[in-house]
Amino acid sequence: MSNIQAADYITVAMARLIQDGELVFHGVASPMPAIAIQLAKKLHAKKAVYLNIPGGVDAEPSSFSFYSSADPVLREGGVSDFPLSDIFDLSARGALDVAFLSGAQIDGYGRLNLSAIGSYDKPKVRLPGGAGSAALLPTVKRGILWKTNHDKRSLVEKLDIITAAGNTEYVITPLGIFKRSVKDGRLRLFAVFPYSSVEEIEENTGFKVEKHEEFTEFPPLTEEELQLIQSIDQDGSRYSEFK
Amino acid sequence: MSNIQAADYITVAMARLIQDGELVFHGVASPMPAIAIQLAKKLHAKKAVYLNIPGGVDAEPSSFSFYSSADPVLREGGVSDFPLSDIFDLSARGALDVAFLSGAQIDGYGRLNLSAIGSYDKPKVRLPGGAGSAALLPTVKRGILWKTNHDKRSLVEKLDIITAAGNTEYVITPLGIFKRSVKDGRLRLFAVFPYSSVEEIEENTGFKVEKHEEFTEFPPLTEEELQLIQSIDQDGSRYSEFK
Amino acid sequence: MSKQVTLQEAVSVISDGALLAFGGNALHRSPIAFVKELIRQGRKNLSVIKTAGALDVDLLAAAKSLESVYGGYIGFEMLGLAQNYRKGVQNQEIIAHEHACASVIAGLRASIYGVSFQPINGFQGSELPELTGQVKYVDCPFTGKKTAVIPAIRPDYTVIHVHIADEQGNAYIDGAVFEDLIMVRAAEKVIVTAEKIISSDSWAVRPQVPGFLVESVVLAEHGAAPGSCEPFYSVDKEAVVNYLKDPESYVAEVKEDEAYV
Amino acid sequence: MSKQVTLQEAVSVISDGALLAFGGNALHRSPIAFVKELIRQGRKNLSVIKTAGALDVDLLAAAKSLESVYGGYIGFEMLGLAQNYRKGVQNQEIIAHEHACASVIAGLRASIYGVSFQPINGFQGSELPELTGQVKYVDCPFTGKKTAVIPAIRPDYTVIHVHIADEQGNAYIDGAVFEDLIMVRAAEKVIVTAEKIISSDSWAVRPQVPGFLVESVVLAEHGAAPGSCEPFYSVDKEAVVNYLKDPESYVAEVKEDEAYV
Repeated sequence: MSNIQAADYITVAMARLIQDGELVFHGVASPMPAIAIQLAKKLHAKKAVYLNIPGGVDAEPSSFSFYSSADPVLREGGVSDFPLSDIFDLSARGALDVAFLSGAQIDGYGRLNLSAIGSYDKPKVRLPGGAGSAALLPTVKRGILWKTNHDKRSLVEKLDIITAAGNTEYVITPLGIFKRSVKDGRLRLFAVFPYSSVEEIEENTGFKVEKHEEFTEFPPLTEEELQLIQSIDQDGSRYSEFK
Repeated sequence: MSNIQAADYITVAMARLIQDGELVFHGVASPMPAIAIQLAKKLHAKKAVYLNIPGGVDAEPSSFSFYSSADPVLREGGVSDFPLSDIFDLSARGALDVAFLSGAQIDGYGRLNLSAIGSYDKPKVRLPGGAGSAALLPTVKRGILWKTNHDKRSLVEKLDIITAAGNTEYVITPLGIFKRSVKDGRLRLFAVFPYSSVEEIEENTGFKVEKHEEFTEFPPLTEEELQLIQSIDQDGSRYSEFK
Repeated sequence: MSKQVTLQEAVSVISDGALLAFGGNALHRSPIAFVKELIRQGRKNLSVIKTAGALDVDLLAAAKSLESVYGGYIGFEMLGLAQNYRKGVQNQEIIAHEHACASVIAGLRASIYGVSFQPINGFQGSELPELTGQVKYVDCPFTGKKTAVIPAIRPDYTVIHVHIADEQGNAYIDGAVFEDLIMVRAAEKVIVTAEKIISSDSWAVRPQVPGFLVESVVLAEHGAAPGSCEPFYSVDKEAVVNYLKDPESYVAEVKEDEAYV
Repeated sequence: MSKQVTLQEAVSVISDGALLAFGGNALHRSPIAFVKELIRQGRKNLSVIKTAGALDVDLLAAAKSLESVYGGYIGFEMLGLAQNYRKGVQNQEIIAHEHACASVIAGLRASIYGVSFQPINGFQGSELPELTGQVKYVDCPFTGKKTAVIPAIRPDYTVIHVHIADEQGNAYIDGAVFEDLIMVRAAEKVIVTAEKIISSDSWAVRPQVPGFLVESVVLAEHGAAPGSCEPFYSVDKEAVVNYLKDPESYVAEVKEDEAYV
């Protein structure tokens, strides 16, 4: 698998998970969610509402930054404003449908760590911090997490610090998609990208991999999806998280 | 004393109490404070900041309503906005200098009743309610109260209901001005309008009238004040509280 | 996909007993057309949230549609008391949940923030907390300070009247916003009545209310009259004074009117 | 009566150990000119409040001017970690008071509202409350519900960079306001740096910040660079990458620069 292929799969997988009419938010450092929301709005989720840090509502940006997902360009084409503080409030009162979030570590319950590797007070690595996730993940209806790498250091049995927990529904990685089970709240394997395998995922996951009861074949990216994604993100901002 | 004379005296007395640079607010049903603030800003308090319900900052209205002090005309001439919710917050954090407030009844501690005559649950007369006063009076630096009548039913020893209490500094009536004493928090007579007398005030006040340690002669209205007040309020909105 | 409906349709979703917040302040930019249609449709036992109310609240009182009011001030300012509201409270037909205007805002904020209470700095020395039950106290866990708190106030519907809206619910207020934007965020659902409805792609100004918060939009020209919707129109003082003189006749006329479609 | 001062004068009022909130978000519209002048003047032991910080916070860390940070995210997004901040925390020279961005806002709101704490719906299942001490719990007196609360966060100064200001402190932000208006209201005092300063009687737009909240105004063209101040200028990516490669040289250059007057 190339990074390019992974980025496209992750982005399309994100888009396919957005349902029509949903209120959808992404925060900082989220190039793939930003593209995915535009893609979903051009396909099956035309009435989804796009919310972001600069506060534009339903922006249709002409381009996407390679270094920031808080860029004011993300207000382009929007008619009205809904600033970040309002988005947090929306989630807190149970009215935000989807938040795209990530973590340095994600555990088998879909909890995340963006605080530190090691201990909080004497960290081996101080991480940037969970941004809005400690407030959003427990209150948003559907948390969709992603990782740009799929390995045992990132997908762990035990987090060094639990920065945020709550309503994680999916975790998308370069290899496939986990979905949380309603039964016990554990992540289970929901789909495998065509270029990967259950075995590869098992080998590279720090928590026990079991198949989700809804395990499904992930349909290959369609021509339409690939063309649209390319026209939305002509410069390739969706690849910018991959070094 | 005519009502016209009383309204002019009350308005000028209010204006004289505003200090330069202060942040000054009035709410609903406050024609005299609205004019007084304009007057003060043309005389000794050019840097006072005028705040009101429609949210205009430092408006210079071309006219004043006879029936409302929440009229959007009170934004005229202002450069920026500071809505009512912001004004309450300003007071709550100790940064509002002056609020003009009134009550159906005012007691000897400068507390007010705008809730009901009789009991709260079974009122003889349901009054409009204290508007912002229960939140403003304890938090504003200087509460300036006024009454359009001066009688024993309005200035009482005991309120039927204590709607609001706190930082009342002055109470202005058609007959003169009370100021609260730092010693015991009681209202004491601070000034008598030239057309009235200490005796008239004593006879018409429901609580015991004593002279304030700063008791002072109230200087007659000046030509300048009268001319300015007339040019600010050509239609006579300041008389509209007098029936 | 248009959210535009008639006034009758918009009002038809309001149940008897609903808790409604009305935008505007005093006689200004209140959703009077909406209130009149509530009366025409015979809605009962409504509760109203308002910082400073006037004709909106008193009309519902006069029409016997009002059960309770969460408000800081209900009156006609220099024009006098809200006589129908006043009588209703005195006759114990209407409950006055008296608030400071600031505490109405605090309760709405709790609703916005998804919490059940909001601290407020106020009410020291006031008897309203014990008389109304709308204010309680908690000790701040950081400072130990005893702090007044207001329960969340969550309107079933917030109804605001604006200058311009589009079919998607985006709404623009020209000038004084009063407490409208707070009420919009605090509500379960939002209905917008508007003087003008324009196409969504023809905005020349930035609407303050994003359409996704709004359930339905109604074209209601002169929808705040006889109150003001400045700069489009001022208070019709004569009509308000006539109402105050003879509210029964005014309500009877409201009931006979055809709502605009 | 003008509030306009030079950048040096504006920064000179900031004490060592001050608690500062910076407007903007990530690499956008942060008061970088102000931060650079703080470094030139050798300010020490500063604490910074920010929802999502980047160059502003990391520069102060690189210059050893930083004592602690109240923030939700400190990093350069797709460009990588904030290395100087990170090392400072790892070496226990800087305290990370980690917040959710939403809880920074909650703490600022408590300050705005004149109360010592703010309830928030969040942090369920997170270890941050016990690790940071920035979140405690109270029982709601109306519902009995255990509720997370955040202590008031009151900046000594909020510093924002805007597009246009006037000498009286009225300030206009073109486009994304981020958390600036909340930070302005929450602060003890406010300093505005601006791309342009215009005459108070020549406003063609409505400034969001009323001048009476502002202590001083500074003309600072390109005052957010190398971050963005859209639509005036975008992020100077090369300059940011150069900073990340060699922050020591960058800080040395800052110290050698003459501040603009």
